[in-house]
Amino acid sequence: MEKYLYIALFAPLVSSLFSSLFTAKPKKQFVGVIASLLIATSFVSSVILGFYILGGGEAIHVELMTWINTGGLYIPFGFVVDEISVTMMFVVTLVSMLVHIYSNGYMDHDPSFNRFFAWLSAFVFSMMVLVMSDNFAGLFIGWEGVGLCSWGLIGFWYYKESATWAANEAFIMNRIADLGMLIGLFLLYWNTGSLQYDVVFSKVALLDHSTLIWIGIFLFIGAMGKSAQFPLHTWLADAMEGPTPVSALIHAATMVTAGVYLVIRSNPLYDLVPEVGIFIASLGTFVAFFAASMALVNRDMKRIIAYSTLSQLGYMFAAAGLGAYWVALFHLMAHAFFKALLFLGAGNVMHAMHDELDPFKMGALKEKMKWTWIMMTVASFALAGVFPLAGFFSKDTILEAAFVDHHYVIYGVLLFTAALTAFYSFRLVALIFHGNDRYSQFGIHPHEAYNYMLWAMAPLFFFAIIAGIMQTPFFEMVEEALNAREYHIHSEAVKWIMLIGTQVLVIASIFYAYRKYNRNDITVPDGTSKTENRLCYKVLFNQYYIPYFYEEYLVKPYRELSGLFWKKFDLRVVDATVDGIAKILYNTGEETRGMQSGNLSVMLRWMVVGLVILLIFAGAVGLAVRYSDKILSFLSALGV
Amino acid sequence: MEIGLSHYLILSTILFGIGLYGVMSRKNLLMLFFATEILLNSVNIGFAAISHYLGDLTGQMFAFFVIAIAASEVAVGLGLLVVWFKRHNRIDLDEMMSMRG
Amino acid sequence: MIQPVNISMDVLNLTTLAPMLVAVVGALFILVIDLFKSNLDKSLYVMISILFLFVDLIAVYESSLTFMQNGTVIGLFDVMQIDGLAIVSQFIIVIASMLFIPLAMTSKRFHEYSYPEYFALFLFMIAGFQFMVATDNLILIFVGLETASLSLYTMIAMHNRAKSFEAAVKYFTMGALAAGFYSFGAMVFYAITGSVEINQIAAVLDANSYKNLGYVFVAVAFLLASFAFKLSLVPFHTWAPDVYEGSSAALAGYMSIVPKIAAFIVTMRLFEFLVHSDIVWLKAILYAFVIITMTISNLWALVQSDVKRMLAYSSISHAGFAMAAVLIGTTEANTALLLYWVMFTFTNLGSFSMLWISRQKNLLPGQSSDHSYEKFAGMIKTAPIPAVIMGLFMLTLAGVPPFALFWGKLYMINAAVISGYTFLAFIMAINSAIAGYYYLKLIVYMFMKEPVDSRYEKVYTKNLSLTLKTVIGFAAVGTIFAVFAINPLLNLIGGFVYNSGF
Amino acid sequence: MLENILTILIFFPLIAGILGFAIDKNSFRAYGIAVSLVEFVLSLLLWFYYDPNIAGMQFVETLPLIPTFGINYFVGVDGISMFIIILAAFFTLIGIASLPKTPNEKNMIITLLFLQMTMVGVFAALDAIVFYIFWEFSLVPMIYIIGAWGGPLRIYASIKFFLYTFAGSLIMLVGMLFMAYFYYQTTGVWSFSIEDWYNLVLPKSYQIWLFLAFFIGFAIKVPMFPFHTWLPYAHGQAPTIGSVILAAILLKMGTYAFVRFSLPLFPDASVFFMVPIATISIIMIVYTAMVAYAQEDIKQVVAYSSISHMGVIILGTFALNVEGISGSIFLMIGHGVVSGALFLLVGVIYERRHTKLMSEFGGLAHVMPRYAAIFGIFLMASVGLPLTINFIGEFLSLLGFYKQSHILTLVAGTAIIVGAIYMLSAFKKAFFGNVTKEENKNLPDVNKTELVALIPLVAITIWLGVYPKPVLDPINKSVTRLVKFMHEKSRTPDGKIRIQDPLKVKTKKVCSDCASCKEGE
Amino acid sequence: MFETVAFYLFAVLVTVSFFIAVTTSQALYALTALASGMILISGFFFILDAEFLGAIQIIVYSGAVLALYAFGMMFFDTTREVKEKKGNRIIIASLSVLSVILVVLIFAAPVVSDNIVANYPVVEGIGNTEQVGIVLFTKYLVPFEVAAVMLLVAMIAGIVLAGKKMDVSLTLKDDSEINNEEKVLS
Repeated sequence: MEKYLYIALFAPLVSSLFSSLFTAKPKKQFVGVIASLLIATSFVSSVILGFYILGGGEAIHVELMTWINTGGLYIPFGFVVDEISVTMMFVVTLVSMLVHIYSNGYMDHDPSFNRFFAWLSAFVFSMMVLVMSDNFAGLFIGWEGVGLCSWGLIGFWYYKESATWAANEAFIMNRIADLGMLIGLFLLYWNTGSLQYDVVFSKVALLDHSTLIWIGIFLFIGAMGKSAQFPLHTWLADAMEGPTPVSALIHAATMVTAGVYLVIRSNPLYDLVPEVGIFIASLGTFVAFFAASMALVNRDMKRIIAYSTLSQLGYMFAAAGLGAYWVALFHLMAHAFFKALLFLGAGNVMHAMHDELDPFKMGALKEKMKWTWIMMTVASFALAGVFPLAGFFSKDTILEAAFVDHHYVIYGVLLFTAALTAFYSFRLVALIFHGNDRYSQFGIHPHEAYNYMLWAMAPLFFFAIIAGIMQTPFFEMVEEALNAREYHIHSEAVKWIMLIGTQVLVIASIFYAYRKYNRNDITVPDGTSKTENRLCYKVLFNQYYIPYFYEEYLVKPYRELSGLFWKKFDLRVVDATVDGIAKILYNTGEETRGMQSGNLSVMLRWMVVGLVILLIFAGAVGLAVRYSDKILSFLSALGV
Repeated sequence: MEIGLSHYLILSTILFGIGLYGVMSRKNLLMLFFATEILLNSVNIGFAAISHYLGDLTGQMFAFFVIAIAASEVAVGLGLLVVWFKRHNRIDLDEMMSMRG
Repeated sequence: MIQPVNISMDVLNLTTLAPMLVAVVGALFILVIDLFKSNLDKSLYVMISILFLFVDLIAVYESSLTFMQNGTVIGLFDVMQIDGLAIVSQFIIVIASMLFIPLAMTSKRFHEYSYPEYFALFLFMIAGFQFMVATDNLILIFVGLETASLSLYTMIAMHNRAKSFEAAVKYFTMGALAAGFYSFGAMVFYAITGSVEINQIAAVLDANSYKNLGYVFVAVAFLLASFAFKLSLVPFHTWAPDVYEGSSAALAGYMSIVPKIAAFIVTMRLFEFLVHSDIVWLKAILYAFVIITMTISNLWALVQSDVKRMLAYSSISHAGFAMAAVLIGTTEANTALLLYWVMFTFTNLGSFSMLWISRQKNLLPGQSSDHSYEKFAGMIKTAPIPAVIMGLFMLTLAGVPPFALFWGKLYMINAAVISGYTFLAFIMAINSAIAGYYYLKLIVYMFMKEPVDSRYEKVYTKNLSLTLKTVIGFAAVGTIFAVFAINPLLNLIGGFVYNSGF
Repeated sequence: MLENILTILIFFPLIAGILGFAIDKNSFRAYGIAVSLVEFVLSLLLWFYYDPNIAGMQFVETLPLIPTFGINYFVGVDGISMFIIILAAFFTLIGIASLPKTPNEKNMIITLLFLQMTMVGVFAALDAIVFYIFWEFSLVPMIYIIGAWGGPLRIYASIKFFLYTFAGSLIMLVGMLFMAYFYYQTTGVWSFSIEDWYNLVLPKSYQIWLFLAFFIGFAIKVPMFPFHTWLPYAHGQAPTIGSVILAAILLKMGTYAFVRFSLPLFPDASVFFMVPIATISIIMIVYTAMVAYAQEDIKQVVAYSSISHMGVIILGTFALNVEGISGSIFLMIGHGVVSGALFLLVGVIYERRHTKLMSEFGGLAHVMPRYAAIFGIFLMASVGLPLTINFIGEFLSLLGFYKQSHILTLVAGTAIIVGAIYMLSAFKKAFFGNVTKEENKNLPDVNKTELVALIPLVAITIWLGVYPKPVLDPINKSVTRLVKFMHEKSRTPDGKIRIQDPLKVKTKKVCSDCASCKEGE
Repeated sequence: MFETVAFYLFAVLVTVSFFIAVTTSQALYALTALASGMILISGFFFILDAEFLGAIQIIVYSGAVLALYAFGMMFFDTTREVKEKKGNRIIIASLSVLSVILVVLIFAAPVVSDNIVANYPVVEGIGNTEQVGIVLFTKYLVPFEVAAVMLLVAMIAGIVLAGKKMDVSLTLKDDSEINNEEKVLS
């Protein structure tokens, strides 16, 4: 089985290196094909491993080689395939494979086609390292690796100012979180003496509680960055500057879930600190609602989906925080399918609309793009959690978990958010595919995407529909690893009320959305309508003014302070002090050189002056002889 | 009042002071050299006196050599003045300021 | 009645006189040759001088052997005192002289070298210095000092141009004042001890336990003033820059070495017992002298625009540095001083020789002095090897290891450190750093600037001859490979100094 | 041959340089490459024959120089110094190999060879005075390189560089003399051998003063805040090769000296000064990173980034445990490679456009994709991305220091944030966006000569990032010995606690929280 | 008593003449005052039983030194007034007075003459000149000879410096010029 592990792990690396050979060359179609094939290999291996684990196989644990070994620190390149990682591997490789295939079409006309695949495969490799590593350091490698690839892919169109800005923002924000993660690692190391999962988790129970809390918090800070939790969330929406397949793969299905993965992976730790768990769940719930609220009014197709991702990540954290790790993981998986599908669909739309992103400028695309319409609609249903699609099973379980654990506030907010989710999802669908055609006034002639792109989306479509039936086998698989349990509401009646109530709420939202946006008189908003001038709308539209706040109160002061440090402090104070000392010395020389007037009389006088000084000093000392003791002690202090 | 060694030494000092004054104030090099002679002579008085009061001849020896040195200095000094004077036609030391700083 | 003087020759130890006599005889010999045949070439006189100095050196060597066997030799009615200090300093004086005399063999003709008397005076001067260091009798010191000084004044003036006359007159006049100081100081010592021999003075003062403290102060003040003049300690230094500028570079280099070592030896003899006598005043005075001299002359050197003047100020600073040894007064310090001076000899020999070979007879257009910094601009482009050698000497002066002077500095600072003079050691270090600037400035001009005027490029080696090349090569080798000479020198000097009781 | 390999390594470039004077200037580059290649191969031999199982000094040579005063030519290497020597040889090689067309090329190469001698000498010297000789002498070729081939302010920069470091090291020299004197007082023998000094246990008050004396010399060389202002000038004015050597090797002299001198000689003082120095390091890290962010000249960005990274190195050094010190030494190597490479890269663009202002560029990724890719790799290495060489050093340094202070490490850890900020923004300004300047439209991409220099650096950056073991193991071994030694030597209770015995720590860690161990402490 | 009177008389006279010598602006007055001061100083020597020294003083100073100076005065044409700036008189005067006062203050204290052994005691009944001669040619033989060398040096210096050869400076001439001249001469 180990060979499958290696294949799964290294096929993407090979793919990336292979593609990078051609980065400077014009487009080569075979690069895309070979890259897709290699990722497919990886996927197949992952599936094989998946079945092996699913079939009750022992976790596979390999150690490739030593990485860092110094002092008490020993970090190998170790990889483990267990229930958690194999789930992630399956999700990652599946989505990656499909996105690779899809990208062959999507990036068709891009001059940097080859480079795209190099980055994309590199991302897959990093992600695989992240999920397969058997220690925190390896996780961190992947963690940073996906950050790097995300940087490269967001800024893929580097000539766009906004893209490079977003790339840097993503990288730097992630770095802030990474610092937290690093501190978490340090804490773990100095308290347990190792960074290996098994060693660490076997010892966490021995640590005192406050240490554990700190570890939990710092690790979660790391997770917050990668999973774009408040207040580090702004990068995710901006990251939509990247090519859409990237958004599908990285910013929906895989990388952003790394934070959730970390929390799930560290479940033995978080089990010990329920306080932190509550905090995580609360933050997740907050973000779920917070992001959904921003999605309500947004006018950028990709950003809406991004906010929805954010919101769903909130759900996952809520679940993980409440100890329902398996639920979180399951939602993670389900979400990956329908969200990737949604993004790829959006990609199709963008292709058709010549990169137009404002859904208000679209409308009535269902005629032109039938399959895309179907798939996006289904994905939206799944996202909204409509029975019997994937989202229903995963999301509903989260709600159940919150309810069962008596976290009614969380439950309530999440429930409300579910309604919001349904609303914004179908607002989007309605605006894009229904109503009047508003695009023709912009001179756009949309067309359906290539067939193979649609075929690439098909498996996701498939999983988005049927993922629900995987719930039971999945539960069985991770039962032991994640200490999973079923959530059973005591009373059958309550259970049904909840189920049906939720469904009704969701469907009501969907209808409301349709009614509101499936109209023929929808125009492109121009900032004059009443709604748009409402405070509430403005706050939401400007993302609660958080980016503005960051720009005004963090970025600008940082820039100004930097300039100040350089121009005013480094040059005017520190350097000037050094130069000043030199200048004082030089000027002293310059001022006193007049002593050497060249006049013999003056020179003779100086000699006499010297003599007189000696004599005066002699006289003074002669008088002071009786105080000689004190003088002696003073001079001895000088080292005489 | 008995004339003691101190009297001589004080006289010597006073004369030395006069010499110092001359050395510092004179601008005419020749007259400046006069002042240096005064310095040496004042010391000679001291030596002779000490020699007398200690009953020791060494002081006289020293004075003797000082006189010899004074004489040699005069020779060299005048020689220098001669070459200087030949070039510049004057012996004012305020003229000698080509090097400074 | 007068008793007939009856003294056996053995007691006289005439050999103690041998080295100086050789020099004097050499001088007379040169004068005699001139009587018989005038207009002989300078090279003859140079070689004769060197030959006599060589014999002189052998004589010193002989006396060093005697010293190693029997310790200090006293001769000629206790006037001559050949101890370790005398021997080491005579070695320095004679060897330095042997190295400096060949600088007369320039390819250009300068006035002083047309006189055989110049070489005679040179040898007389050496004899004078040798007398100075080989005695502890203040009279002989005085006479020797004057012999040497008078020769030196004359030699400066013989360069025969306005500046050299000016230099000679200034030096002479100030020297006369210093002679006055010296004699007054000696007089006061004589008054309180009845002796003019340093040993005796020390003994009497000790026996009286410094009862005449006021007198001692006066004596020390005057003597210190006179030696401070010779050693060019601030504020008695004012002659040095002008005299260095006025005289030929060869002589200026010589002045920075030999007269000072002679003066240092006398100062060491004189102050050794005083420093150890716990007279706080003296220590404080010396401390002040050392620090002020080191520091302020460095600051003046910073602002110079002429290399020779800069070297003059730097020599003052180095003298201050070496003066620290007198203040510290331990065997290590005295050894360090002599070692420092040996190293300094080679370095200054080299740097002044380099100036000497670049000496032009008439000032270049746009120049106000012989060796302004601008003259050396871009030297690496036009005369790379001289530039590298000059740079080497500058680095050495700055105390960059592993070149000669670094070791001197090392031992000097070490001497301060082990005697508890932490602050002094610190000041020494800081001053070395400040000094780095002006040496570096020349390097900057030579290596990093573009030549100002194409006419300059010919001047750097205008004066060069094979002899000068040899001397410079010798200096360069000496400075570079000094590290290998340190250990033997240290043992040698240390032994001599220690066995002389310093 | 092998017994004398260090001597050969030190003096071979010197002799070759002197012989080089006789060689025609048009054929000189080949000679320079050949000599530095031989030197590099010799340094690899050193590595090859280095026994990684021995923690102490190897290839030791002793030759009395001034035995009366205890000064000997005494050289040797251990895991701490060997790799920096190899790095020095390596950088000289690629420096000469990639030298762009330079006026007075011959002088430049000879100077570089001299410089190489001093660099190898510093890291091989085990005698304080020999160390000092090389330390000081290294200034001379460097100021010539800056002053003769530098930018418009070159003379100011070189004088500043020289005087600043010169002043600092003279104070250090006084410290060395005191150290020798204390040794003399204790044993009655003069010795400047560092190994001898190690055996000397000084009272804490002495240690503190001596530590300060050494500190000034080292801190200026590193350069530590607030003594850093010479560095931007030196880098800004120096020609590419000068910056490369300066950043890659010369700065490491200071940090190396901390490990070689300050820590083992003054363990108690090191503990005493740990917090102040860590504070300075943090200022270096954050403050200079911010200053770097404000720069307009891309070379200055790299220059200030050097200071920032040196802060991390210092921090790791003063972690006083094996992890931290190993990390800091590894980071010395890593930073050497990466910053050297970055300066080379800046040089590439300077050669083409004769400007280093970022506002003059923009969109370079378009016209010079390969250049941009390589720059990107080093950029990422510079911000400490895992699997690049810098990460290991930075990670270990911070990890090590975390043991000493949590808060300070948290603040210092912002290095990974602020580093990313200035680096990415610089990269964005120069490489991203559209090509706006006409002059930039037809810039040629990196040529073969430049690739010759850059490709090996890329290889090393990634190789040592992925597989640091061959380097880290010897370092670890020697550092463990060092820390153990410091632990035994420290006399104050604080020192005993702060500097833990590396061999015992492991066992203790297993049960760090059970009651029995806590009682034991 | 005689001694006291003589001392004060001579002291005043010497002081006055030296004072005139350093203050007068007329070179001739200064020279005359100096000469008288020198000769008066020999009076002290006689008072102090140092006849030899007194004689030497008169011979050397008034005979040799002053003659040289007189010659110099004629040569340098000192009738021409040298302007002497008066500006810094106060500084100069105060410096000299200060130094004198300081030294005098100290000298006012009697010398403690313990432990002093006269190395070359004055022997009663032998003339001063003989005594001096004996000491000079035994103990101070070497200084004496060196003094002779010194005088030789001074002589050479005088001859060289005042000689005609100094009139034309080889230092300032180009080498080619010198060579041409030499050819012409030979």
